[in-house]
Amino acid sequence: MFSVKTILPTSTQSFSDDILSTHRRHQAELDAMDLDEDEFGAGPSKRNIVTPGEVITSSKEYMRGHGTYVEDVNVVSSVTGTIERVNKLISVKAIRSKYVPEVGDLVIGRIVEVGPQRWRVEANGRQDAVLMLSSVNLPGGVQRRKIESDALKMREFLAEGDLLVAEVQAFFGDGAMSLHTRSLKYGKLRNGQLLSVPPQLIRRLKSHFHHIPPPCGPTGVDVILGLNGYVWVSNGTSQEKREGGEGFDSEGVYSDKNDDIPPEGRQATSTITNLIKILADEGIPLTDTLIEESFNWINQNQLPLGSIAHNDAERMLAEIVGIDITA
Amino acid sequence: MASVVLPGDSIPLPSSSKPVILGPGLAASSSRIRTPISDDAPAIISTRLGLLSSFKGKEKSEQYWVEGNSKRYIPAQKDMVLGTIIARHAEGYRVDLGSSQMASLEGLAFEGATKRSKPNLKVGTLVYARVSLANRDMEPEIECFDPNTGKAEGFGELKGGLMVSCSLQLCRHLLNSKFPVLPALASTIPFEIAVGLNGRVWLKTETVSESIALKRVIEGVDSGEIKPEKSDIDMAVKQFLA
Amino acid sequence: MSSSRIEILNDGGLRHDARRPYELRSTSFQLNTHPTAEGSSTVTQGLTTVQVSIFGPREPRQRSQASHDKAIINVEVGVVPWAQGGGGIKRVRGDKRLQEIGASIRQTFEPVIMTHLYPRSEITINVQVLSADGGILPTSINATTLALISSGISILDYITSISIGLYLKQPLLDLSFLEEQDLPNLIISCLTNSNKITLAQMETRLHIDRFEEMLNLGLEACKVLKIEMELIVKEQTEKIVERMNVKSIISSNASGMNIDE
Amino acid sequence: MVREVDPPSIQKDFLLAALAEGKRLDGRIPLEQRKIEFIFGDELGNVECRIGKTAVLAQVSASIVKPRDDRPYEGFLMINSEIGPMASSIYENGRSSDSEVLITRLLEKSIRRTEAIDREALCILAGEKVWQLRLTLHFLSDSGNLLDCASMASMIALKHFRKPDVEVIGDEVIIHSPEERAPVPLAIHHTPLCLTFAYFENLPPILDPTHLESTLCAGTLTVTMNAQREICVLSKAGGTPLSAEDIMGVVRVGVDQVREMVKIMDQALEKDRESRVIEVQ
Repeated sequence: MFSVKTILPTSTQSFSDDILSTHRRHQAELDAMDLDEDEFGAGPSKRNIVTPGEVITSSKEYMRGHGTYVEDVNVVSSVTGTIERVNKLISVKAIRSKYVPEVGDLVIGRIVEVGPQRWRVEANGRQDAVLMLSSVNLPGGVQRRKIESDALKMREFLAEGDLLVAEVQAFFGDGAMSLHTRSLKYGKLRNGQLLSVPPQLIRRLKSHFHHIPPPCGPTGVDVILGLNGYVWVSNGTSQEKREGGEGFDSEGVYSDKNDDIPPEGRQATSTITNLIKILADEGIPLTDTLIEESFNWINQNQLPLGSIAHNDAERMLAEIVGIDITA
Repeated sequence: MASVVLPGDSIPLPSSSKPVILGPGLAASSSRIRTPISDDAPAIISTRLGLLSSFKGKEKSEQYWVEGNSKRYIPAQKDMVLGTIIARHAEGYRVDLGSSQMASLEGLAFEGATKRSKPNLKVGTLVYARVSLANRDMEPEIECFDPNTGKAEGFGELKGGLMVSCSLQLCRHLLNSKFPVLPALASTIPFEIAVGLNGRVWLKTETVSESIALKRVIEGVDSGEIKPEKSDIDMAVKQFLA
Repeated sequence: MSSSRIEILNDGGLRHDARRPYELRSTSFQLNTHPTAEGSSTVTQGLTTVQVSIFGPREPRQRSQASHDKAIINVEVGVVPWAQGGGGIKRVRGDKRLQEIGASIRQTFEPVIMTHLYPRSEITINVQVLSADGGILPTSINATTLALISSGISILDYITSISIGLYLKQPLLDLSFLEEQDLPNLIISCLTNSNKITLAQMETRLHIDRFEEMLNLGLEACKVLKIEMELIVKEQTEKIVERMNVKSIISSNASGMNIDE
Repeated sequence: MVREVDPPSIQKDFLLAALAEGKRLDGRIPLEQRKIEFIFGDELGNVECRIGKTAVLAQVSASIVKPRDDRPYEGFLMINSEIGPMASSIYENGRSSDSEVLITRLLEKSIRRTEAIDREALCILAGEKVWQLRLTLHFLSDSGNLLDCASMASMIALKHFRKPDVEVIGDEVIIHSPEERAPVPLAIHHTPLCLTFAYFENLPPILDPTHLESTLCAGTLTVTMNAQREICVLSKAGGTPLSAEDIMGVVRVGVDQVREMVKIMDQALEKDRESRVIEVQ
């Protein structure tokens, strides 16, 4: 019979003494980090972190928000995250969870199924979102009236597997999202690649369409930060073309053909993608300024475009973001 | 002429000139051997075990059917049924009647329902309804109001109370005023009742023990342990209530 | 039963792996060990290692299964062929045992996950046993709790689980495979706040009077496991939260500062 | 597996109201079992057990096989319990549903793992010939609590079964037919019987739940015990969390209930033995 030796390098100390004393020692440690009741929203370092089942406060004077539930008289946390207090409302913001949609959010999704008068879209939500035929622009300009044959030609507009950027218009009874693409900046995506990051890393900003100017690739690189954690990095196009100005070909809005992209453009796109991946893996919130700054850092240090070596990444993170990931 | 017939028995029809309406349980025999009685008219055979019953309709037409006993309900028009709502759609509900197919109930098929003010029933609600459409090839449809009066007439959601399942035959008997069971029960326990022809009975009383007693009497009569006479029923009720 | 081939408890009061009766095996709890799953964790207790990854709540594969008012939970349990070490007794007999473990895990977590918050969706829990040295079910339950926490799915409380054996009159905690084979073995899992038991499974004969003592001891051990797990979760969460707020550091001192290595 | 339609919500409201008053829909009090009935087949070891409308037929048969080389003295006991659509439409022939796996595993644990049958007594010639018992369970109708019914049917069938008398001379084995020598009963150490309790939100537990009660309950607990105050198997998989005290309370109830059931079984066996002539001239 093999004998058991604790060879595993365990990240927690092994219990050497018997259970009762173990219990006592933990009790001492617990008292040390005891959180006194009314100190919420403390400084960034000791921000109030709660785990499921932990009593936050009594529910008499506070209203309960999401991430919590009421058990007889106390408000108890049901997720791990930081306590958010807005005068009388207590809620717990989970550090990582599925995308929680709100009306007006910009999301990127993939068509899963073509249904009667509607498409089902996978948008990293709790359920598939729905894109009604009535809430999309049709080729040949905005004002065209929907005609019967449109319902039959739906697959020509958007087929299974197509990627699109859209906005959350409303919710169904059970929380499923209803999307719309009734503006020229929304619609089918092409000429780029998709990246999935935890939704919490993307803040709600004025605009989620960013253009990184030319030193990065011949025509720059476009980045769309979807609030549902899907990020689209594509070859840069001119400002007006994106906003539907001249040069916007309203017929080709649903074309599936990628334009031909020069190698430098592809390299710039992949550099930006790798940068975003590094930032996301380290849990750093993504903003356009941060991405642009990291690209400029790569440029200043004349590092090769495309994939980024690990030590370069460490140096970059230390200099730009000020965190040390070597530990 | 109530005689017990077995599936496949040929049914002697009086060859009177009056039109004869065949009810459930009877069918034209497809076998090629000619029955002795009437060479030209195809012989009528029974497709079910049960009592051959007939009914002289007002317009002097005769109706024949076989009164069988089964638990699986086959929807028929104008039947009063008890259904459980199993799903909600934009325009209505899907209701389980215990038959082979789920029935559909229009959102507007309620008394005084309009586009805006529709009753908002949750999944799992029990409804008392009338079969408005039923045929072999289509999903049955039910409605919760009486079409000629437009009133609810007791149809719609049933709140509280208890539902008991029993055979279709017993439900038909319960609805027949000459059947002694319900009057006997009413003499001892005040109760509200809704009998569905799909083998389901809803009943409601003040106290829990009375409902349980009613349920056990109905199930006893259904299984034959309690004979449907006033004396036996009164004795059973006293025993169950004790 | 044939005489036990190894000494369960030697006269010094130590077990065959040099632990005292009430001592738990060394544990290592790690969160987010799966790159793409919403929530994942790897838990090692002694030589038993289980990795759990959670996908969901998401669109159910067959919409016929979906329930209109709550999420449905699917649990798949898999054991890698080399989990039990080369040769030796084939630890897991066919898939019936795995199906039973899967069903136990599903039923244990159904009342704890707040499924009413995710109607018409599906939560898939994949349990993969990487190495098995006894206590597969308890370790899987601990790993599933951590994976749920890391996935941000709302749950009522931690569920921790432990196995308790009995050698003559002496209860033993956190059994290894050899002890599990020879001793009566009770597995319990409980909600640590309310001290309530959500799962209790026992396979071999045991007198009633001993049973109560083992039950209470198990509850005590579950509390200790919870404290240990909570330390890890809070540690990791602090790191993540700190990273989340790093942007504020940039905007506050945008001037080029040099941070030495 | 055709998913059974859930009962209307008023059923649950009524059931909870009744339980709050300590009453159940079939007039029983919470900790009362349904009527138990045994029907003995003409062959020894063939018994049908009925609890209320739930019915399970158990059949025991024996054959002689070669033992396993690492266990030369031990006979075998195989339990075959497949639930078919005969019991209820929710069970399918091919794929076994979760509840079926639970029942099969619990039976396996309570009869085989607890060594209810002395397997060394099944040895005829060490290393050569041992008895292999095959216990087959046919689930005839499920109106709630198949497990308790199956476990009782199994134990009474094993007690009712007689295997032919066997004589060993040197390494030659003679099997005596029932006419020559009276067949021999099995060596049974103890009688493990399953008891299933159903729980509802903060209400006292109920024993032997009917089909409606088990669909609407918030959790079940099954404890297998024998008359010697020993717990053989305990299985509480999920459902409402219970305190240690709740579980102990249920276990204490189980002790007396099992003694009661063992008495009923022995009386039935006794009655059947009188009506059956086994002795040989």
